[in-house]
Amino acid sequence: MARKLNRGVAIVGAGMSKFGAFPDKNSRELLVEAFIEMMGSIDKGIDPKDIEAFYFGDAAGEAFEGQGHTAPIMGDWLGLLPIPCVRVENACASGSVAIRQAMLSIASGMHDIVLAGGAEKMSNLSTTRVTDTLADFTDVYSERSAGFTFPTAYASMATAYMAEYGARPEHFMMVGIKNHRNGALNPKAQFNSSILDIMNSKISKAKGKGGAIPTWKDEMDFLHDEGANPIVAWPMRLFDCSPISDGAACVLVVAEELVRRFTDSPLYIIGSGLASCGPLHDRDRLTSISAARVASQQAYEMAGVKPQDIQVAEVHDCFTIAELVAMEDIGFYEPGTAYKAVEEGATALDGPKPINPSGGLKSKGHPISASGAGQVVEIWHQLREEAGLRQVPIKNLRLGLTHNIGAHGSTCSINIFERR
Amino acid sequence: MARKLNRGVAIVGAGMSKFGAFPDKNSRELLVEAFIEMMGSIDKGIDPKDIEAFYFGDAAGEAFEGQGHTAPIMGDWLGLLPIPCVRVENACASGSVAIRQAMLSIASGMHDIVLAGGAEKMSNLSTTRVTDTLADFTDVYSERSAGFTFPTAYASMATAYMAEYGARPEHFMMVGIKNHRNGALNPKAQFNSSILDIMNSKISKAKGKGGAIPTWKDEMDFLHDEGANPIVAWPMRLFDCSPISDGAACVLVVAEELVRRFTDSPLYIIGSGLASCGPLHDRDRLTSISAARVASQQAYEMAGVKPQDIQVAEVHDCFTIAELVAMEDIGFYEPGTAYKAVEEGATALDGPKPINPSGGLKSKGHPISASGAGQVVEIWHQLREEAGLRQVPIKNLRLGLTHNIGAHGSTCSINIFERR
Amino acid sequence: MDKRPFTIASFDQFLAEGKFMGMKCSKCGAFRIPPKPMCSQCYSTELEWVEMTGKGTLSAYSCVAVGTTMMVEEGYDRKNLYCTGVISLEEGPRICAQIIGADSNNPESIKIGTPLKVGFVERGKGEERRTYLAFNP
Amino acid sequence: MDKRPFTIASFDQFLAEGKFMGMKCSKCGAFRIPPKPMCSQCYSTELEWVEMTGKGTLSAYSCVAVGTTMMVEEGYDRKNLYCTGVISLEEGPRICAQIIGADSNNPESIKIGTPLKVGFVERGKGEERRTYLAFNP
Ligand SMILES: [Zn+2]
Ligand SMILES: [Zn+2]
Repeated sequence: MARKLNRGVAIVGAGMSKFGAFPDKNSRELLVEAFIEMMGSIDKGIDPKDIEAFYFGDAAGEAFEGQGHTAPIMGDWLGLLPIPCVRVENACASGSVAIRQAMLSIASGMHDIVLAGGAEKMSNLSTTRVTDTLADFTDVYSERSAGFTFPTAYASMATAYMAEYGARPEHFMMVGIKNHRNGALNPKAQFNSSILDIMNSKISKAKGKGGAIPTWKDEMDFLHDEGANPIVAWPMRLFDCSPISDGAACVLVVAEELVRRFTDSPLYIIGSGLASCGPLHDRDRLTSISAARVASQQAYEMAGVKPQDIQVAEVHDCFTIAELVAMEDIGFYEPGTAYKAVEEGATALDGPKPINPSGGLKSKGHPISASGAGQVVEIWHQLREEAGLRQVPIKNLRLGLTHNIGAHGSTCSINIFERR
Repeated sequence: MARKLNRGVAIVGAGMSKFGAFPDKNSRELLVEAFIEMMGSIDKGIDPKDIEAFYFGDAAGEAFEGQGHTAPIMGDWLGLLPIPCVRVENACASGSVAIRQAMLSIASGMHDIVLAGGAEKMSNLSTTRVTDTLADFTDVYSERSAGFTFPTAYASMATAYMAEYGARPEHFMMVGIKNHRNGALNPKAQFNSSILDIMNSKISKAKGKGGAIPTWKDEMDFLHDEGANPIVAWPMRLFDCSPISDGAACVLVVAEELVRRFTDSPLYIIGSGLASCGPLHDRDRLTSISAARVASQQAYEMAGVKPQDIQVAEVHDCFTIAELVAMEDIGFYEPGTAYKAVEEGATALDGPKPINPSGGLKSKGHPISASGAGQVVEIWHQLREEAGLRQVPIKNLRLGLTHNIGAHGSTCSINIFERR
Repeated sequence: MDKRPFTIASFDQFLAEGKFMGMKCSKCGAFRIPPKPMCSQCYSTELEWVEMTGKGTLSAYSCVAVGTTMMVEEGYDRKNLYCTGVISLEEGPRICAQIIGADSNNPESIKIGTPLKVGFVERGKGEERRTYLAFNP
Repeated sequence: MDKRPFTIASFDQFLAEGKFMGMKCSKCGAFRIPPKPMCSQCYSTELEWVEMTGKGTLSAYSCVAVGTTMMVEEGYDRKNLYCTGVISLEEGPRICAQIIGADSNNPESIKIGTPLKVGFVERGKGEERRTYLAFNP
């Protein structure tokens, strides 16, 4: 049954920090950067004292920075006290789940103007400790005890996907190549360069040093080189994995009656879905995330649109396999066919179904709690046709979608936006 | 300005596990216990498949059990998948903030029937690691770096309170004595015995062993003995502090149109307030928590009632000083007078303003994320006059309040309930 | 019939005794591994312990070069990968477990559909040492 | 005028140099200690570093027997309590800090209102060793 909210809700401002590794900045300071950009993005301005509540997505502030109870602390740094500051934790979906709670709090009549976003500061920890922290999001008594890391869970889906549909590791690599190409056009991206650029820069460096010069023929050849692109959890290699990142993103969500006070080019949240599933072994299929199918179904029904109506999407490509699974789960492609679409270039920036124009988590970076909000920031720019070099070349842009996954699919949060 | 929700919301079921230290049970298993009791409390029954969403309060699952992203995992254990499962983290206020999000999600029109609650499993860790975990909720860059623990923050308020109002450590002890007396009547309480009982049992044990027999004259004498009641963070001693606990609690929240399908004796949430404040040094006063004053103001305005109308309250007595500050912040007593009210017995079970009939966090136990939901479970029993030996002897019971604090006041969540 | 509570603690205790026990709902027949104190299918608390045959097939896997601290401490690293995955059990349910005795350094040699048999593996140091579920080809 | 960014990293760097620096908003005059990159009063980013006199009085305190790991590693325990609290600075703002040189094992001897002067304390082992703010009677 399609749900209708008691009040319409729209986004009237969006901002993000640069994503990357910033040793001298903590998550509070990154969130202030995102907040300042968000404030500047509100066409007709706002007095921040009018913000009535703050939903803050934070997956693991305790582990990364030794700081729990982060919502009021962030509220303090943003000058928002004493308003309600609520922390939401749904692993890597925390940012978009925060935006959903903002939407619900407005539709309820409790608030009219609500800030939502996320921030994460991951680069302080060693890779092993980051691996442990992310592994905490899998089920400690079945998956973690089996030695699962985060990449392992997706890598397992990848082997099942290859066996079931005949995809090869090269198809995963193509996703990475595409997303790096997009990220090369995004100044906020952690990897602001294509894989070809990275390869060539390594060749230049080797020449500069006067040592052995690598003989990679092309990007694919580079990605097949265990030295350049080592296995993390086979078949996922380094360039199949999103990086360890610091960053923050936030949006301002308001009630429909107030929208025009802030902008004439808002993004209405016309559909929203949220669903859960159990550990990998308890799922109906190993090549699809049921939470994503359920959540997208909810969102499409609420919005009254179909997958083919969506013009641009940001999907959760924490690993390259994840983007393929996402494209199928949200109904853009039939099960087992997404890898062919990528091979054909259908999801490139200038393809018929552009996916992750921002560069995705793979290239833009994946400060886990910020990522879901960062996806919405990208859709904000794309639908308002303010995305610069990476603007998708589609006429009459109106509908965008974000697909944000928590952990390895235990949560999926889908939002559909319409520019009006 | 008083807020009105777009739809009324009521509680139609409530349950909790026993609180205590349970080495062989994890938080999932404790939540199942609470859930089963909650289901049994719904007068006309329910099919759990009708539950549409789950808000789970969890302050520190990562630290206590190595498990993050706990909401969908709990949803799995409760048989609720694939519904939306959202984790809320506002330190020790997580449980009541979860209930508030359930209320908002229903008022928004998104859901009709929502489960909310919390669970924590703290007793696995050493006292030092529990101290560290709780200290993570204070501001890491100002309070934690100054060596603040959780008790330290409240102990600092206590020294300011003593200096400003002339209270003595004995007044804090009286709060503990009162709450242990109530807890002795609560079979779910971790300390199901009065301080006098505890003292006498220690005397009996000493007699049994044939060693030196303690010569405590009365409870007060016992509490003044550094051996029996050692300093934790002066002036807070062991019996001023809530214990390290395991436990879970949950409630079922439904839209007003559906209430009679479940019970003829529901608790309407007629007022709700939530507010934040900064670290201790940035607050306007050191003897009061501004977030609690703001949140209770919001809740009273929304409910259209005054502090003197509230007949029974559960307040956040993580430390004995906290109960005194709470009583003043929610307007039951003028600043600097709550300790006199306790001295006069005004807040005892049979007093004019019974506070913490359950035994409070001090005696019932404080599994941090479950505590806020546990307070609501107590108000459910009290207002429905099902509280057994600890039923407050007030005629025409109708209005109850819960006051739930996150960390040392950075969050305060107030809810006002009316039995109709 | 074993009367232990349907908890993770019991499941781990069984593993330590070399037994792979599943929880089966007496009402609807659903399996849950690891166990839950209430059937997540039909909400019944009439449950029973069933000793699993331990036979199954490999449904998904990965060979891991960058492991968690627990696995790193067991000696696994970029030169010595470990294999873990999802096993479909003869009785119907699936479970995650480490696959011992697979050629983990040659991931492409491992085939989905391979028959597996339950085994057990000990990991952890000192007091933390415990028995974990594992499978062998 | 010092041009360092208004971050915790800068504040800590100053502490390591033996300087107690406050962030002051050039627009509204509000102090924030530790610093924030935006004034939480008026949202201005025109900020300045001000070296604090370091004079203040004790507004709240506790003597701690059960400390965090950091303090336990410094040798504090049930027999050797440490004092920490809230100091009201001469310039107006307050701050939390350890109180060094107070008679921590006799908590009742410590008086609210006692004048204090800034000091610094080093804590932590090896690479973790850092300078923290502290005050002395
Ligand atoms: Zn069943
Ligand atoms: Zn200012």
